[in-house]
Amino acid sequence: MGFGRYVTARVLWAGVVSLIITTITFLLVSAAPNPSVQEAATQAALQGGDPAEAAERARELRGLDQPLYVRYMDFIESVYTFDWGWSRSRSQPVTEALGQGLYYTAQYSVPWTVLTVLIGPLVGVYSAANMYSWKDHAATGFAFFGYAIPNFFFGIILLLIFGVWLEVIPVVYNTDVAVFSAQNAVQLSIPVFVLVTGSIGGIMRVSRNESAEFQNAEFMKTAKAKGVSPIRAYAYHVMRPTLVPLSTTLVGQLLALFLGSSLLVEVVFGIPGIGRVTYNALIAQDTNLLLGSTLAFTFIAVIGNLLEDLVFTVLDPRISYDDR
Amino acid sequence: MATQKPERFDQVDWAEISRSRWFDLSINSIGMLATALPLLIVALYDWQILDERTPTLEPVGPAWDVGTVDYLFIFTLLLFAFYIVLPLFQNPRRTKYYWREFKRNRPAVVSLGWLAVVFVGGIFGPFFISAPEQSILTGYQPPVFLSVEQSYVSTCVGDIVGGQCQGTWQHPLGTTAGGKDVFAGIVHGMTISMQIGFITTTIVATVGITFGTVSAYAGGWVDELMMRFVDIVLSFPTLLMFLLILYIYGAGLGMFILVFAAFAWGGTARYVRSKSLSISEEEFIKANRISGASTYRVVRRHVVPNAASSIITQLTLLIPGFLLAEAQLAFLGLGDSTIPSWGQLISAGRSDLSFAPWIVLAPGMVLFLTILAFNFLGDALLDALNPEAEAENA
Amino acid sequence: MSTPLLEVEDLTTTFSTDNGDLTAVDGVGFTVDEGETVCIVGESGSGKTVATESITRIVKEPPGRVEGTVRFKGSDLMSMSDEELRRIRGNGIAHIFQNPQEAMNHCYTVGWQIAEALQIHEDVPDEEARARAVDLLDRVGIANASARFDDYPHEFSGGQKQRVMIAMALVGDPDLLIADEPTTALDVTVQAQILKLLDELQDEFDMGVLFVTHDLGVVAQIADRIVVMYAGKVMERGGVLDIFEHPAHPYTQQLLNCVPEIGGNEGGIPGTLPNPRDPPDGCRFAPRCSYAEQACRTGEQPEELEVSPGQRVSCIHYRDGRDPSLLRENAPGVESGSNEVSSADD
Amino acid sequence: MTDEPILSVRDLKKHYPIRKGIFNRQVGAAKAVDGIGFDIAPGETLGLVGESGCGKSTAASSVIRLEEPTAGEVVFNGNGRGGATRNPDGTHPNDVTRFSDAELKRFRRGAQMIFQDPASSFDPRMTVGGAVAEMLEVHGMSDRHRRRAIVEDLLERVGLSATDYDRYPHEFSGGQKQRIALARALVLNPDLIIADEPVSALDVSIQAEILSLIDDLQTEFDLSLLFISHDMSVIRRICDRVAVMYLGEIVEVGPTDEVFADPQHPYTEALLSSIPTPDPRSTVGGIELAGTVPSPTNPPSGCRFHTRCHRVIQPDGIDVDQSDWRGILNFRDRVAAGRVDVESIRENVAVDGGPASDGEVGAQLRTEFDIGERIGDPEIEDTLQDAIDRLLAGDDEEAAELLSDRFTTPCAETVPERTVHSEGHESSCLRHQREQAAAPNPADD
Repeated sequence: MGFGRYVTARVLWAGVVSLIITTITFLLVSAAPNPSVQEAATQAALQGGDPAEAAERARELRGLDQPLYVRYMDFIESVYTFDWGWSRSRSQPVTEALGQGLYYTAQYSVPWTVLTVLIGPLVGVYSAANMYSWKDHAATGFAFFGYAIPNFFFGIILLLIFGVWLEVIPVVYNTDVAVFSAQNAVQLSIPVFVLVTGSIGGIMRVSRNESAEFQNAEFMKTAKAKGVSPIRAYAYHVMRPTLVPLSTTLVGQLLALFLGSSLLVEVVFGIPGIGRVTYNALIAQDTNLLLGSTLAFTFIAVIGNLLEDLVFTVLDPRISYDDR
Repeated sequence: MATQKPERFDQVDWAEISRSRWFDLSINSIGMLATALPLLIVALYDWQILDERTPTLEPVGPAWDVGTVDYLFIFTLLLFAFYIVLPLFQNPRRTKYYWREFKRNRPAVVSLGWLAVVFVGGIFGPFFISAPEQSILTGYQPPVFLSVEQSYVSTCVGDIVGGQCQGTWQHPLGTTAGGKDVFAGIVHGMTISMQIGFITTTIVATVGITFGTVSAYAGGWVDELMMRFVDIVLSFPTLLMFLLILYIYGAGLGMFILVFAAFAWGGTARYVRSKSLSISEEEFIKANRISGASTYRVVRRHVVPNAASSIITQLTLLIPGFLLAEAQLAFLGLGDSTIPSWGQLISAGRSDLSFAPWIVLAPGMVLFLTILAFNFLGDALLDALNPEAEAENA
Repeated sequence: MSTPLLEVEDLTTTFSTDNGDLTAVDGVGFTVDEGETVCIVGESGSGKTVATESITRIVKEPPGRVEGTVRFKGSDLMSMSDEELRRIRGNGIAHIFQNPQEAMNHCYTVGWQIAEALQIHEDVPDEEARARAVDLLDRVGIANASARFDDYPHEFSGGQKQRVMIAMALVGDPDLLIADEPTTALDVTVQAQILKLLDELQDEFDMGVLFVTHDLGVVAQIADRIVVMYAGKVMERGGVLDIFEHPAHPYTQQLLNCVPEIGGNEGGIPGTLPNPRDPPDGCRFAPRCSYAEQACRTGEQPEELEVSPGQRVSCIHYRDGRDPSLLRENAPGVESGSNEVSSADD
Repeated sequence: MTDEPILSVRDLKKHYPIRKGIFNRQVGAAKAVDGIGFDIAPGETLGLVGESGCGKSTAASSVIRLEEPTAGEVVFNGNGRGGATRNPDGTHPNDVTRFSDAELKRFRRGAQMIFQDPASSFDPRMTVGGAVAEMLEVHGMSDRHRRRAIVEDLLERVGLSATDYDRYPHEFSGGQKQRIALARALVLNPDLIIADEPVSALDVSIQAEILSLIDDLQTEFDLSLLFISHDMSVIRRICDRVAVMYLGEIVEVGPTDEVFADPQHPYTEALLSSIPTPDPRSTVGGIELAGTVPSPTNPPSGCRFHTRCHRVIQPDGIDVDQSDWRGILNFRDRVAAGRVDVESIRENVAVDGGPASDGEVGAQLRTEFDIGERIGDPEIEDTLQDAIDRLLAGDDEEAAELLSDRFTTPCAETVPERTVHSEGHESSCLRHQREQAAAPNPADD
């Protein structure tokens, strides 16, 4: 089986996973009483009408009188055609609202991801190369600090210091500045810093432990016996194999952080990104929008896992595509 | 007697040794049964017979209404006592060795000390320190040795020196806007954190280990299916799903624990499976199977103990994630508002950060330290429990 | 007398560990001449691998610490800077290892790894490096070499991997090849192939070979001279015929006796290797030696004495005026060799 | 004592299915063990020898049912099962492959196994005494003091002390662990022990110790042994009889002395000659076996050894030098597989100035395949030269066709049967089969 077929199989599988998660979402939603139906019933009761009849009408209006499987098919169809409905609270289509959120989320997520991927493995390998020295301890200490301090708590403290006391960044994110401006860079620097500190720790630990194993491997002895210089040995012989196990955790760790922290960081710093959209939808009881953002995060997670699998097979020459 | 005429293996009459016999229980299992059964009876009594409003222990005195989470917590504590703590006492030589290895990592020893404080505080604290109570008049009391401008405080418990309200030992860590004592809040938060930690860990370990070993030993189609299922579990955006459930049905601490544990065991299952497969290649497993031991016995006596060190490490590193998630939700105002968790405290002080930072900082630091301690502990356990390192060093 | 290709004197390698220092190699000395094969023989844990890796200091430093004198073609390797030493490694002295699977980086093609060995030392364009690597792969008996250049190590069988390792070692045209148990992990039939290949290549490239093994059969087939190591010390060294036909040291005698084709030592050598962290006083072998006297158990390892031309042994029983005939009785080669030895001894 | 063997293996097969694709279709099978048979008499030691990958370890685990054999019969007459007769339907009541779970558990007391790697033979988290005693526990001995007494006594008998009971595996050396492994195998008082490379991970001085311990124990407890090793010198030392395996089949079996002194199968011969003799005066010059063991997924037809055999038979009408014949066959196979790279040979030859002529390349090809410059038989020479020319002209397929049409060997077509050389000494080689068919009285041997 060639690489092409392997990729196809993985992509198909990702499709299946997304379908299953979507189905569970559908079941969760359809098993619960619909708040808008109840609302209509209450409304009718208050206005002296027949609540049961009003509820029936509301149900009919939303197609809830249809059998479950018809509703399911409709739901699936609209999910995969990106017909995600109307956001009541924002008075715009859900996809549009999410798109706008994504625009702001991307502004800090891209630099955050790039910095993490670049710095994490480097610090890890450096730390392993100087194992048990003060450099290693310093790097490890930093990693643990970043790992352990809750992002939102760290964010609040930094916001208190830099926003309230020193007043170098605005307390609430300013959406009026241009994307590529110094001002935007300044106001995003703290959230990016918070996220990078949080994510780099895990990556660094993994690359430190893995590369520690590889730097004691037999092939390092061979390299040394060939006359390879230490720097070249680390750059080629340690770094490259370290990337293989790292690739299996890298995407996962970033994703976990993304799903959890983007919400918090956006709420703390007042960034109107996709996390905040979700939060507002929850507060405003906007079912369509909440469902939409749940699906959006789900798809991001599925695609992330898919990428992780593919990157792993590309990096490790020993994996044959027949294996899975 | 045995020294006079040592029994020899070639004189054993195997026909005589009866094959059917009582399953002989270890002292640990006996202890576990002896304590868990009464607990179950009390729980059933509480659930089936007592009406909902009567606190469970009213007949005997204290007005403590034991909830589902509490029952689970006590049960997991029993498991912990009989299957982790007791074996350490039963095998002092091994324990001493572990301790020697563990001691080399000083941050981990400090971490263990801190976690012991949280553990003891979480279990016994609530019996000595009553739950923080609302008292608007004594809001914004500063912590001891600190002071706050008089204008923020309606009634200052301590002295007022130069327009500054001084902190007192009555509220060593100050109070919130609502006058709740922060220290008492932190102690009661320890209970919540311990409950989250212990119950999720037990669920994750039980499901993960069972799933992993069954998958490894079933093989073929079953294995394939089970692992694909794990894939799906792992791809689930847990926090989002919880938000959805919260939105639709509403959710308390119990639901939180259930949902997060239900989606966290995937990694453990995967790990246990791969470990079982690699261990079953080891010659001592082959030797055991040739002895006629059943698969259950091999798994119970050899596979799980050998995978235990990594499982324990992995679980230690999972707990901080749960604590963090709870704090995050509480901070967003989406947590269980009926429980005095650290996240609730942080969230309560958020708007008063500029003049009363202790409300956020104190529980925030405690949370930070606890997560840090779990990480250090996990790291040190990985080294201390590693059997390969044992073989090299001892 | 011309300078030997490699001269090792008083080589000592110490590792610092959590449980104290561990001297793996303790004052070892031997020489390798041009075009000659010298075998280091010993049981596992005798320090033979560490000794060879200390020559070019590819042991990990720290925790390792290498002391003593190592001269390669007259120049002192111990006083060289890392930079200078790297020019010797792979170029003047090449290594092959016991486990070719582990000794190659699984992330790179074999061709890449051979070319790397070349391009580190010579400024060679990629095409030429490739051509030379393919040539060598062909020479070491890899069929269809130009296509296999781009294969990864895991796509080769064990014997083929060792061939690739040999190609990698030869790419710098070394004067000395250090082969650390290169055939131990292989089947006898493949071992025979590899030994034959090494023999051919040794003539072709005019290399000295330092061969580490515990297999006395292999030693008998390939060695010109032998160094017998025990617990970090050299017990005896000499020509292959001397060692096999009149082994002088009790350890060598007992070791040979354990080989079914030679001796009738049914029970092996009683006792175990001493703890390297706390070696015994006197002769390292004394605790397991049936001829040990009180004098064997005090002081340092006995000095090396020449018992026949080129054969040196570290055993007090050969000191002046002492009659070693007692020891000779048990020597495996006693029928054919005892007379010659005692005459040479005088 | 009856003549009944304690273990009798007939036509044992173990095939590992190879599955592919999402539907796990079986696309083939690795025939790790493909129809072997042997007997072990009470108190006897049978050696099983061969290169790695020949299936000897798989054979062992199939015999003891650590793995389920694909087919065949393993009759075990130990454990007081002696004297059983076959059932009317032809099955044997003592056939291990048909044992029920309860019977299998009883069989476990009759046959035990020791393994190669002392490092992984024991659970690192269990005391060695506990590991040995666990065997007794599994079989229902619930009295822990009794278990301890038995194990302590046994530890002393394998050369350790009773106080070692409470120590952990990492506190022992490799040789000591192998002693404990012996104790564990012995503790259920079996009649048969299968030893899978028990000394190959040990130093030569410790090997001798363990081998003599095995010898002593065997005599003391009247054990039968199936001893698996790749090391011929170990086999020679401990075994009464030896079976040589190649690619899932037994090619030769016989009394150890006889097989070593007078190997009948070319593979045994080659195997014996590739052992380096510990005598510096002996000359190297054994039979070199080229290449590696073929894949068991797709073993060669006929005699499985014919692709590497130095005595491969020439068909009627061909009579050339044997080494030329081997070279021609190798050349044929490589051309057929499309693995002769004429261009790279041309380049290599061309290094010494100017493009290489076809003659030079042809000569180089012959050298590479050890084919003489001219072959005695002119007709063969012509065919070969013709094939080389075509190959050089780029007609790879035609060359392959020509070679495979003309050069065939009976070894690739006929599966050799067992030939008896003397009492108990048998081999499967077509040469002997032919010789015996030609000879009027085979019993003369």
